[in-house]
Amino acid sequence: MSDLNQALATKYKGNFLKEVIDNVEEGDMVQMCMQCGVCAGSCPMGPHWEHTPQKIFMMIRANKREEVLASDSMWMCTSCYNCIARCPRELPITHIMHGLATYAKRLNLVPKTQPTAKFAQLFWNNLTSKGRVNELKLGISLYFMNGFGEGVKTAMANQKLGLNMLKTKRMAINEAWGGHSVKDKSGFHAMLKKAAEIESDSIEANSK
Amino acid sequence: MSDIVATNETILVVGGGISGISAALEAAEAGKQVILVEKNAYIGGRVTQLHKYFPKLCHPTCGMEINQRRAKTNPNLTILTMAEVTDISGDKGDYSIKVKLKPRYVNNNCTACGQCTDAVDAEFDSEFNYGLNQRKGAYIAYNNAYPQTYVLDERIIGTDDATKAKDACPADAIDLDMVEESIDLKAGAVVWATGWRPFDANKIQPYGYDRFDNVITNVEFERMNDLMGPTGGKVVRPSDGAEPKKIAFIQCAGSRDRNYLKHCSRICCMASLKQTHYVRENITDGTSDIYYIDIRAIDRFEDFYQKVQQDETVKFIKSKVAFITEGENNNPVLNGVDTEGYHRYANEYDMVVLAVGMEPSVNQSDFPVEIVMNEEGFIEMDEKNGGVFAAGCSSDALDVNRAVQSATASALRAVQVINQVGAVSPQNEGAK
Amino acid sequence: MADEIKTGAYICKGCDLGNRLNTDQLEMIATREGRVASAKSHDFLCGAEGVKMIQDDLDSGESNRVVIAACSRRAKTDAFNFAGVPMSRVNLREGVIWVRPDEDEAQETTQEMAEDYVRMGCAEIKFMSTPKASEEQGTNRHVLVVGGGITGMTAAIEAARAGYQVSLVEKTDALGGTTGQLYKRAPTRAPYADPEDTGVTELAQMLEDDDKVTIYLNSILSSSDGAPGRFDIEITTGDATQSISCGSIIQASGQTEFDANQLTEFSYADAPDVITQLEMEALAKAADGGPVKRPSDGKEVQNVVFVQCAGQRSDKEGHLSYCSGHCCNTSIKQAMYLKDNAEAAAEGSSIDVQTTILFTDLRTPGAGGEDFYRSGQNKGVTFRKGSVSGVSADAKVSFSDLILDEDDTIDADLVVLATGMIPNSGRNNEREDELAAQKTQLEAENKEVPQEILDEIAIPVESILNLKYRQGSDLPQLVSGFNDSHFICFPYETRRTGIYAAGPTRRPMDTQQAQEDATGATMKAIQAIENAGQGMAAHPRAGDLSYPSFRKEGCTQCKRCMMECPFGAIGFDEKGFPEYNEARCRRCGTCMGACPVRVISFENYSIDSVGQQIKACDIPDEFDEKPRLLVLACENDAYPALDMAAQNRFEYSAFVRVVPVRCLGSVNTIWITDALNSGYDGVVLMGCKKGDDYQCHFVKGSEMAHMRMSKIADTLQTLNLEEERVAVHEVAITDIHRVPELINDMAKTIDEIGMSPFKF
Amino acid sequence: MSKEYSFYPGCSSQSGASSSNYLTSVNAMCEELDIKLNTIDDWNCCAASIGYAGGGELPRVSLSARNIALSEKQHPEQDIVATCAACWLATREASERIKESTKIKEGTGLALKEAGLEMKNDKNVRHMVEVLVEDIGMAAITDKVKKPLEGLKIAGYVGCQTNRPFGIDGESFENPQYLDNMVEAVGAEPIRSYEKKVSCCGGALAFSEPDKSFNLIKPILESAMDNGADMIVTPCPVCQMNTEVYQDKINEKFGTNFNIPVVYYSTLMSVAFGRSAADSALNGQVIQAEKLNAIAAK
Repeated sequence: MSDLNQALATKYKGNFLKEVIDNVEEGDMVQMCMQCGVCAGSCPMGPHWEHTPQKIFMMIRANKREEVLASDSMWMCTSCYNCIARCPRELPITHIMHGLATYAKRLNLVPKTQPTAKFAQLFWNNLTSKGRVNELKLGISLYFMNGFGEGVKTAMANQKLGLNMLKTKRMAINEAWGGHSVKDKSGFHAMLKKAAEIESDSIEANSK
Repeated sequence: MSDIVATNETILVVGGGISGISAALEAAEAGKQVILVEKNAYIGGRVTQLHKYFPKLCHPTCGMEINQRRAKTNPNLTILTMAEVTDISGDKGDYSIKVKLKPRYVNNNCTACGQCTDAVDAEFDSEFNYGLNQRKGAYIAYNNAYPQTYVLDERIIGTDDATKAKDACPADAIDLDMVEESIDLKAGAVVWATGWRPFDANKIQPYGYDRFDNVITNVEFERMNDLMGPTGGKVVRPSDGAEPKKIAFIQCAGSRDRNYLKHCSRICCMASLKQTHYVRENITDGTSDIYYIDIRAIDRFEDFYQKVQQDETVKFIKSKVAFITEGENNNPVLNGVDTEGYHRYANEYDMVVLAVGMEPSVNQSDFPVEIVMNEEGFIEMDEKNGGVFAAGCSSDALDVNRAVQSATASALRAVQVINQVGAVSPQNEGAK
Repeated sequence: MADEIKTGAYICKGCDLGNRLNTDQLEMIATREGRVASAKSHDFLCGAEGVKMIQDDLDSGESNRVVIAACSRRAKTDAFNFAGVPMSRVNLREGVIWVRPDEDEAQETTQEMAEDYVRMGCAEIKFMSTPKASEEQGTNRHVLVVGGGITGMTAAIEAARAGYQVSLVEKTDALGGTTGQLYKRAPTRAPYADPEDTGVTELAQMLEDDDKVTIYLNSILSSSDGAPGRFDIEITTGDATQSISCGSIIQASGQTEFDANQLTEFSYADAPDVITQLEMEALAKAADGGPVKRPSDGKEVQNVVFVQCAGQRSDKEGHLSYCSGHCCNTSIKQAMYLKDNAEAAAEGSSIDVQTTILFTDLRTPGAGGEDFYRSGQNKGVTFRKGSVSGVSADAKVSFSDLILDEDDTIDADLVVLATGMIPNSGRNNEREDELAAQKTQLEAENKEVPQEILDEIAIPVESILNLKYRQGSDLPQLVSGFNDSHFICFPYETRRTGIYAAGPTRRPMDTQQAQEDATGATMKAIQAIENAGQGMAAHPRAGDLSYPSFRKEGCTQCKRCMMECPFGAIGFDEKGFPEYNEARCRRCGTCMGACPVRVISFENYSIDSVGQQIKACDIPDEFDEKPRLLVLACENDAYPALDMAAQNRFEYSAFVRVVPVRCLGSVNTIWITDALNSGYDGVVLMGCKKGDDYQCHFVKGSEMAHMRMSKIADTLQTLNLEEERVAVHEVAITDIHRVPELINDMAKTIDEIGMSPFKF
Repeated sequence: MSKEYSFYPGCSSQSGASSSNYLTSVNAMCEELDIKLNTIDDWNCCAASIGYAGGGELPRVSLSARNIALSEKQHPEQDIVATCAACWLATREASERIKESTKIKEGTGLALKEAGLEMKNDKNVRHMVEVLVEDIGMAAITDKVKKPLEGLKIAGYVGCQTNRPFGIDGESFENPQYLDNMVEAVGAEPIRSYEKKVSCCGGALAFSEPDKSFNLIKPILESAMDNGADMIVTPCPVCQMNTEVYQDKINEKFGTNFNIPVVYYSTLMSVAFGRSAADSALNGQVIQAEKLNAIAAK
């Protein structure tokens, strides 16, 4: 992975904008930003951003590759779409943030402790294993994503919540064994494998 | 109205704002026959609703007085008010035009004595003051309106007020039997100068113009500062009539925005810079904060911008305000991020002025003849337009000076057509 | 018919005049004192019947001049419109009853007010005759265009299209000017996405093919004299000079790129790869769609930085304070050259030229501007809000990024400076005179003349027009040396009638605007020709046929009229007698106001037409306690303001008598001294704003009046009258509340200092 | 004659999942309104808007592509309808992205082939509330009301993804009215000026960043209380979950004592249409909607 990062860094030396345009989901729209900052002001997680979206777009133009990809800002996105709705230049900011996050993840540059990055990965693993989310397993893995000790604490802390969900049949213990699934699992997995391949191949290609 | 003489050597000017008047006068003063068609009951258009012009801070009425005098004394110019062009057919050099004349219910006998106004009771929102106050059902739009002839609001026709007005008139000027008529004109060329309208601020939802009393538009702010305006020149908060101290201006309210108007309206930056002068002149300890993307004080306007920058009562924040909420005492709170270094703000103000931009008045679908427009709705210069020439803000978002410049140019284009079809033309006479 | 003066006075009883005033009394005054042939009242004078009454009298010859005693001269102009008949409008409505309370105790003074105005109208009409154009005018449908750039070429073709002959004078050996040096220009039509051809070649061809157009290359305007309709022009080509005549002139002398050598911080002088926008155009032309090569070593550029506002929008010594308007679009356009060329060269491979535009405010207004900006971004041009601190000799650009709030550098291989434009506006005669005056002043005082004055005098500027006018060789300049109009509503207002500036010499602008501007200026140029042909004045007294003439026997050849004329209309003959050049004249009357011996007059506006009004007023003696105040109000702003005050029924003193004047500049001090001598207690002058932001429609009129009135103090002393008895005010047309106050203030002052002793 | 749609229920509505109660009430509501939902057989997860870390753009789009392809195969003539905001958004976005980008179109095509599927992408992807607003209409809803929810003051919490970026029936993003109209249609009193109606609850970040999210959820509850709401109604499972089940924790964190029921519009309707508490999934409320229980019991 990190050698892919190396390769891309060298390939696009001094032109991170181009790298983003070529490799990041809807990255070509980054250049359309006119730095009005309406996205920054519209984001509910605003106070927790180290770099606002508009600033990240500026950093991309300013070739701040490491800072951008290692930033945990884009992991703050709640996908509320306020930024997209208000952007005067119609930048799909939410998607670009997701895209940057994915790209950073692919290049292994995500801050180790970024909780959303971890959770998002758990979520993906969970849904892809059987084609449908298994909330119980997801919940448990979430509790334990920062290790067993942490997990037990979190689990205890959320005990009441869990019981509430069980009481109202909005959580089911039997999900722990088996649980919901698509029928055509092999087809489903083949599809995802293919899609993943196409994507990583094109990025590999761009790195050469 | 049958006494109007129009031939294929006549120039028709559509729209009696500053651009239309200028085009009409320039052509008429070059000896051409001109008919000016204006939708309102008076000529002058948007500029008559402005308090001052940038960058000289002089009064539009001043230039308008001169133009009115030029119009009064020029035998080549015919002005039709309350008139709208409904159809244009034919080609360059030979157009047939249909004009709809709305009834004014007041004839030329009117001496503008104003007794009808005193006589009627009904009141309606004043269009001239953007609904900031009410005017009577028999009225004249503003002091220096030309023609100096009153109008009866069609909504009072058939009511007691109509008869009251008629009875009150000493000049027998009120004719309640007037009806809408349509007349046919010939023209060799058409100057299209229907100008602009302020962008509808209700559409800019995050700014809550429709929800918050103390969020107003820049055109309303102009009226507030006019001594003869709806508030007698006092700047007041709509919510409680109090004088605001802390005022914010939001630039590009609807402009440069794919959700509203794609184009930059050009004038709004200078308009807000100008309005900071109003704040300083009319409000003791008033302050102005301007939220902007780029300050477009182009060419010599830059000097004006630099002067305002030196004014300690004016602050500039590079930020498109994200959204407005309402705080204590109906104070608008502006939320956003100052992008010069990332400073998040939630700033409370007494009043907010939205610098709304210009939208062309006439769109493609209601246009009476085939015309080439760009996607912003402005008329492009194009052979396909034949003898129809756009002037002023029908052609682009322009300030007054550029609008008149454009109007003068369009007048020439029209004159060229006339001189080509004309029986007696410079060509035929040749030069000395 | 004008031989025997038969004045008909017509008094209106409408609009409540009949109820508020004793109109029989007014009729009597018109006949007895005003000595009019006939005086009639009518219930509704502006109505068809009333107008017919007047017209019948005129037709039957019962009267050949009319006094209309009704409403303001600004009202009912369509009704009271008798072509060729001298007319005096007596303002009984806005001037009297609308500004007076409808109360019995006020009746007497209100009636006196009306009576005086009738007297004044009858007095004025005696000294009015129908203006007839002089013999001087000619029609010459021939437009001279100075400058063969895009502006001049456009003006020439537009004038020809309108059917006028054109002579086009260009000092270089080819048409095209600055635009001719461009590779392409910013788009002028939708979708405003790509640079477009300048069109210069086609335009030049069109001009050469047009038999109405004569082109003079390598030529200058070595002399121009005369007036609209009859300009005498000398065109010098090499050492040959030929004379032509033309009807009007368009000055399209264009602009010069700011001298980047002054920008030492950007190493322009010693860094070959730091260039100006115009030099970038040359590189692009050379590349002609291929990769652009940098000057130093011919290397294909990979990383280009554009520095906006270089030496512009700055108060630094020698820099331009203004914004040149086109540079943002120009840099976007030039960045596009590079992007498009690279694209073409590399068929979309990832080879790329990086282009960065460093700006503080990106100024791409209007529909086209914003589209073009987006298109630039879309093509991958990088925009950064930053202020550039310096450029090193090896093209390293140091700047602070205002968004990221940190310093940064770009190691560019080519740097383009957007340096902006300076107008080619010829000599600044006013400034030259100013400097010369300072110099002689200092020398007279045996003081040392400061170097900067000497330096400024030393800089030779070549004249564009070489006007032989007494008032200078070139068009007067506005701020920053532009030949612009001072008026927002009247962009083509010119202080030299029949001569119109267009293009960047008038205001910073790009090629599209320049072409629009040229078209507008052409409209004015042909209009000037048509007006001159009929002896009509140009804006703002458009159509006025009256023009100044003078009584030679009285003239002392003092040349004040020539010096004070704001429009350079007046010259003088070998004996030193004034020559008026009717077609240059704008009929403001400033000359009339200036003349110390009062020999200058217009057919319908003269020392007498006003002076006799002043004298005609009835001055009650001291013990009546009825002071008389004279107001001389500029008809352009002050008089309308008074009318509007009346519309709003704002009341003011009944002791005032208002006389409208064409411009405060036309006010001759004799009117003031006569008024004071004949017992007026106070005089108020109301004119337009003067100074840098002047509103005076005749440029210097208000200024002049203030100057003259500052000298009236001595007159007052000799009469030993208090200075307070004369007041001069700058009034705006919107001062609707203020004008009545100004009048009442004077009334109060008189109350305090007491009545004039000069009542007989 | 009943309206038919190809139905995409989504993971959270499955039995024993966090919004299974949503599906229960939707079914009751649809029966009353004569809406027939034909579930897409073998549908898969849409990856919501949090799946991005693991899956890239193409894998995520492919997930929705599969569902669309299945729908076309099974119900070729029918629009796809989702009840979950995230499902609707992800599927509609995928559908549009495939229309816009040939690169994505080709990619998903190849991927689908692996699962023996193909897609035409010619049907609309709609949210259940669109069906109610555009196809059924408020009048028709009011007609069906047997037990008007009189005396109930309800804050309509639209949230984010049912609103942005697509919006419902061209309504404004800042102050949409449709949810309030529904409340009115079933005889309850809407709070149209509810300040927080479109603000964000933190979405999936409630799991990964609970504290930050609680800061967002609190004002949503607060403003509903301040406006005197008896309960909150929402069209979105994540909104419902976040605003209801975390109230304890928020009380813990801020020392508040929120205890306000948060129900689905479908629950309101099925109660108003006279269906039982069970059919209306009132038993699915972690915080019991007592007032609704009472009405249902009548």
